[in-house]
Amino acid sequence: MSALLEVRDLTVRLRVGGTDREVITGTTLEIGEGEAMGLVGESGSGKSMTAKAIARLLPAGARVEGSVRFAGTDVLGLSGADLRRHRAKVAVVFQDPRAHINPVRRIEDFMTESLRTLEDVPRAQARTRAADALEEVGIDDPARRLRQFPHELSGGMLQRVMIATALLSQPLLLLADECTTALDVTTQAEVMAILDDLRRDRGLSMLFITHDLELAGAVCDRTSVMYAGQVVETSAAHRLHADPLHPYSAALVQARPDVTSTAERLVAIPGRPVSAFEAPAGCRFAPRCPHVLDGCRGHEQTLVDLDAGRVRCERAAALRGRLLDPTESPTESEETADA
Amino acid sequence: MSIPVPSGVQTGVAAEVLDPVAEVEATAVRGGLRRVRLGVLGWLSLVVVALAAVLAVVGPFVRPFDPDLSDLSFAYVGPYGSHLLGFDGQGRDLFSRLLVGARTTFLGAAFVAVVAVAVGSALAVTAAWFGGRVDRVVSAGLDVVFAFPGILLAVVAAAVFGAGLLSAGLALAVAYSPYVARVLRSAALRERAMAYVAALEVQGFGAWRLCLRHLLPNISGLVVAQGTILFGFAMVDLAAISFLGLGVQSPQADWGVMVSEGKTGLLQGYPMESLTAVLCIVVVVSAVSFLGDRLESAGKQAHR
Amino acid sequence: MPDTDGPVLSVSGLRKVFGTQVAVDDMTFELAPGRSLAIVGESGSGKTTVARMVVGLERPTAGTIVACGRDRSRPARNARERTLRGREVQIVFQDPYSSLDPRQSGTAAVDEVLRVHHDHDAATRRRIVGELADLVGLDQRQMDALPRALSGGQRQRVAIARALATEPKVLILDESVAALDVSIQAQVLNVLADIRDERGISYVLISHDLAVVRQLTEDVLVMQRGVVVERGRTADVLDAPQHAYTRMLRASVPGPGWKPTRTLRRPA
Amino acid sequence: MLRFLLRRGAMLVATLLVASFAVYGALDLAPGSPIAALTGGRTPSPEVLAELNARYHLDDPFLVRYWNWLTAAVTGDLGQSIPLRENVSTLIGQRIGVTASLVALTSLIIVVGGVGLGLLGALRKGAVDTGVVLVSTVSAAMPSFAAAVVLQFLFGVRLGWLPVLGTGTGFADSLKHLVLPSLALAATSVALVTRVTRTAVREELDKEHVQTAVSRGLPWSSVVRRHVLRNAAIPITTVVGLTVASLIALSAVVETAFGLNGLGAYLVQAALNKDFAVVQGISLVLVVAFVVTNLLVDLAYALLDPRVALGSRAS
Repeated sequence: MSALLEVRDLTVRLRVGGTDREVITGTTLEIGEGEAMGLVGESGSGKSMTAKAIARLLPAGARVEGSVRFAGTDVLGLSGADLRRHRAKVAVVFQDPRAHINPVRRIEDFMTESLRTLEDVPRAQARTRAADALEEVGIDDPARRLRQFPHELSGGMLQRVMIATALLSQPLLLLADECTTALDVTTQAEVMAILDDLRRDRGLSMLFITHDLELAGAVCDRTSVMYAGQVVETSAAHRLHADPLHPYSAALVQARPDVTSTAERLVAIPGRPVSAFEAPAGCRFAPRCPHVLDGCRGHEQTLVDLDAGRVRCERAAALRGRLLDPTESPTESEETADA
Repeated sequence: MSIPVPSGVQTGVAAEVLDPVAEVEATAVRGGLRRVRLGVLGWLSLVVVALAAVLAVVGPFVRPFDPDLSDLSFAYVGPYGSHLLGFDGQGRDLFSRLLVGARTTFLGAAFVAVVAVAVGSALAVTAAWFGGRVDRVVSAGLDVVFAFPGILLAVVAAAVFGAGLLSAGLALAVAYSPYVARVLRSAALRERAMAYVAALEVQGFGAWRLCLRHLLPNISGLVVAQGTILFGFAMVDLAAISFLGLGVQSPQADWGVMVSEGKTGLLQGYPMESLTAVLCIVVVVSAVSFLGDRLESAGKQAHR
Repeated sequence: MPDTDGPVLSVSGLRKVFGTQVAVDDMTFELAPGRSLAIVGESGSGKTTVARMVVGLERPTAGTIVACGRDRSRPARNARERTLRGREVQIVFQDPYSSLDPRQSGTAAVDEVLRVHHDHDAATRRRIVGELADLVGLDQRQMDALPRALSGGQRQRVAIARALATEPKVLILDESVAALDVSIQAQVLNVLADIRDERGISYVLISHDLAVVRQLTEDVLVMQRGVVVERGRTADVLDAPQHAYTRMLRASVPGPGWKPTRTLRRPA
Repeated sequence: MLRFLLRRGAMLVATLLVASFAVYGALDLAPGSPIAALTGGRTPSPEVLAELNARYHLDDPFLVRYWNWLTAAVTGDLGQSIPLRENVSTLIGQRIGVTASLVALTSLIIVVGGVGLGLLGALRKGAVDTGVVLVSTVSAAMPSFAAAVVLQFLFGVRLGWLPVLGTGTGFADSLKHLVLPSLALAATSVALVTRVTRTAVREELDKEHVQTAVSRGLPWSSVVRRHVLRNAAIPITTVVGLTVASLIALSAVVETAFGLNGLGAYLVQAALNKDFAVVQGISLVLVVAFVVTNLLVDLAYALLDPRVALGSRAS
């Protein structure tokens, strides 16, 4: 598998109220052709900003370091028509379809806009392709839907429109940013299935951003976990749940209640998730980590290979296999005061 | 009537709010008035308004000459000795008249703004709190009053009650109320829909306590902003009405009256009276509206 | 006072119609002291409307709601009745960002509730505020901070403390942990479990999240389009769902070995 | 859409009914008898008094007089001006043209100037934008009567380019006489429209659906045209409409300042002379114009925003 997307040491700072806030620090990840990569983290981890940087959609005034290479081109250096061509090859499915689709234009306009503008497809042909795409994502009576406005469709329906539209332009990479978070569970299962099917049919690569470790595990080949603007672990998706490498990944697995059994007590992580600019020196997870040693706080952790995965923790090798062991889990420490 | 909000939608909104960058920005403006950044222009505006306010109170006591003392032999004479701006068409000291004229202009506008904001916010909070039929009745009433532009209402009031500052002021206060009420009603509705209000209702808090101690204070930023904006409008409209001869009556010194009285001279090439009065109005009104804009955008952001 | 052995909350034949839409139809359930009941369903199922009717934010079209032996199907007639009801049932909402008055610290919010409900002197109120802060796991500094200085989880703890200030017998949790990050959600769920152990309070958990339901409740009602389609012990219903809709809900929850399927269709 | 029109139409009629009642009632209750104006203050003989009361229907009960006035008004008869002994409708007819052309010319200035400047400021950041903000700030602080005085002094007295008083004869001359009044009337409004346009376009640029359009690789010009401008047109149209509506009453000030023979200036004169029939008549005309303009704004809003048809008016 050759890498379609390579992100190296990506650092992003945003200007907020006159000061630079670091939101991503040295993120590194790559996605192969046809591969689905999950990007999991809590709020403030920088996972959405990573997607925005890849699609070059960062807000004005953002400062970016590092490199993003997509299909052999340097994305960060693109401008003008080249940048537009890059964006057309990277389709984004956002979390809130209602905000992300122009409310005053018909579904047909939304779906066919890029076909007609960028590829000069005639109107009738574009409409037929849009209708076919709607059928593929399981929407009945596409002709009627095309004439409707976004406010006439439900959230789940709109998200399927979004997916159908994303696939119409035949992209190489799909960026799905919390694309089922606002949906009901049954709708989520259906939309996920559609996304997964269509992606596999087309051999499309995907970066799947979510806060739900189990959802990522179900549809992705590999998963990266982000904390405070850094990737702390990348592992095979199915393994992350049963055999995590980083104490934070393990803590995420354990903190989540299980639908099949009732825990005596959940293993909560003390404190709250922080953003890159609030993070302490040294290991960023150290203040919340049950396995922390004094040495962890001394210096920045680096991402190293371990057991076919990658992990940003100097104790990872020592903790191998013990992270989920209940006898090893330290008792829940008092929640530390937030900064 | 409230419609149950689908929980899925709320999750989306909440997740967005949880975004730390958004949170940082939100905390920077929440709290409204205390955190308004004024900047150089803002401070300058504040100084201008404060100066005008002080003049409105002490103007008549610090004026160098009697503003009503007329000596026709000095008509249109320019700056002369201690008469800094010279004389108007009736030979009265222009500078003294400007100082004294601040009173009606400023206090009249303050009266209009206070009355309109008081009436408007009371209506807005009432409509938002009770909703349903009360809201519809209040809104329909406001729509009718809205059909009368301020100036028209003032003209009618002058015809009915006679020309004067009081009837003009009352007319403007009535005409402005629907504008305040509309803006504040939507703010109050948003606040009414906040979960904390529902939580306090469940606690058994009464409507008075909730409105006066929770709802109103939380939209106070917008109330003050609306008051400031209306104050600026009222200064302009009152001066315009006086200019038409339906407000403050000549020979009383008032900026609007002075613009009107000075017009004869202006057309003959003696623009001092009209232009100085215009300058006073323009400077104070710009300062007020600048402050109003700042307060409003701060209040709106605090309200996201 | 009403007897202590009977249900703390009993709802029967509850119905709510918005315009032409039936949001809740013929809902009946009882809640024993110290028990926890979950009402699960997706958006539009009517579960939140049930919660709002129970706490008195929405007036039922038909049916009765009795809490602690007192009927609350109709709006309170006077201030006394309103405050009495406030001591029976309280609610914690989903969004930790809008559920606190932005101008009030946690201490001030709890203190105000205490002043409305009791004639305690300042020292007693301070003591109670301190006890509640301990119960929900907040320190003095956090309690004295304005909501904007607190994180989502901390705000939700303040909201819980404020709800507990009236010493209610029933606490409605309307998606109260849904908007929280996973690590924070676990903290708040643990706090809720501790409170129940300590105070013997009953919970009604309104949720779409079956894992959270499993963790916190003993009994469950499954709602679909305003109607209860299945009820029973939480473990039984989740392990062996009977109704087709419940099975579909259960099958939609991601977990180890789970694959999303397109064959899921809503039963007509 | 039809239901929307019917509902708005019903609201319009109701508003006008209440407004007309208020106008008529307020002036009817005013102290001072119109007879005094007729007789010049002398006490008339009882026969003359009875004859005047009968001719002007002054003895009928209030509601009867209101009803008569209203039904006549619907047919275009607004009664008699007692001091001028002339038909109010005729008097209004002679003057409405001046006011209408003044408002029309001003509206043109507002739309072209305000929307143009606003777009310029929103889309060209930096020096151009700063210039736009500066121009709009200065003109926002110019109330129409102040602008009138300044323009009269500059272009009339100092430069002598344009006439400063009167209505003029013939098309070209009339237009020339309207230039300064329109500019004076437009000053504040241009600033308002500029600012709203600039803000609306800026806000739309920040919308998520615009981000979607950008993310699809569409050319910037097409993103701006099809998404930003199309959506910003909704608030811009609304504010332009409301601004034009507000000009109708404001024209009184400018007409007085420039000695134009229009409705507004005449209304002011009538109010000062206690010529109530004229005040009632012109007020009614102005209120109708104002309310109808507002209705048109609402219709435009509904046409531009597909969400309105469902009744959910997005703010």
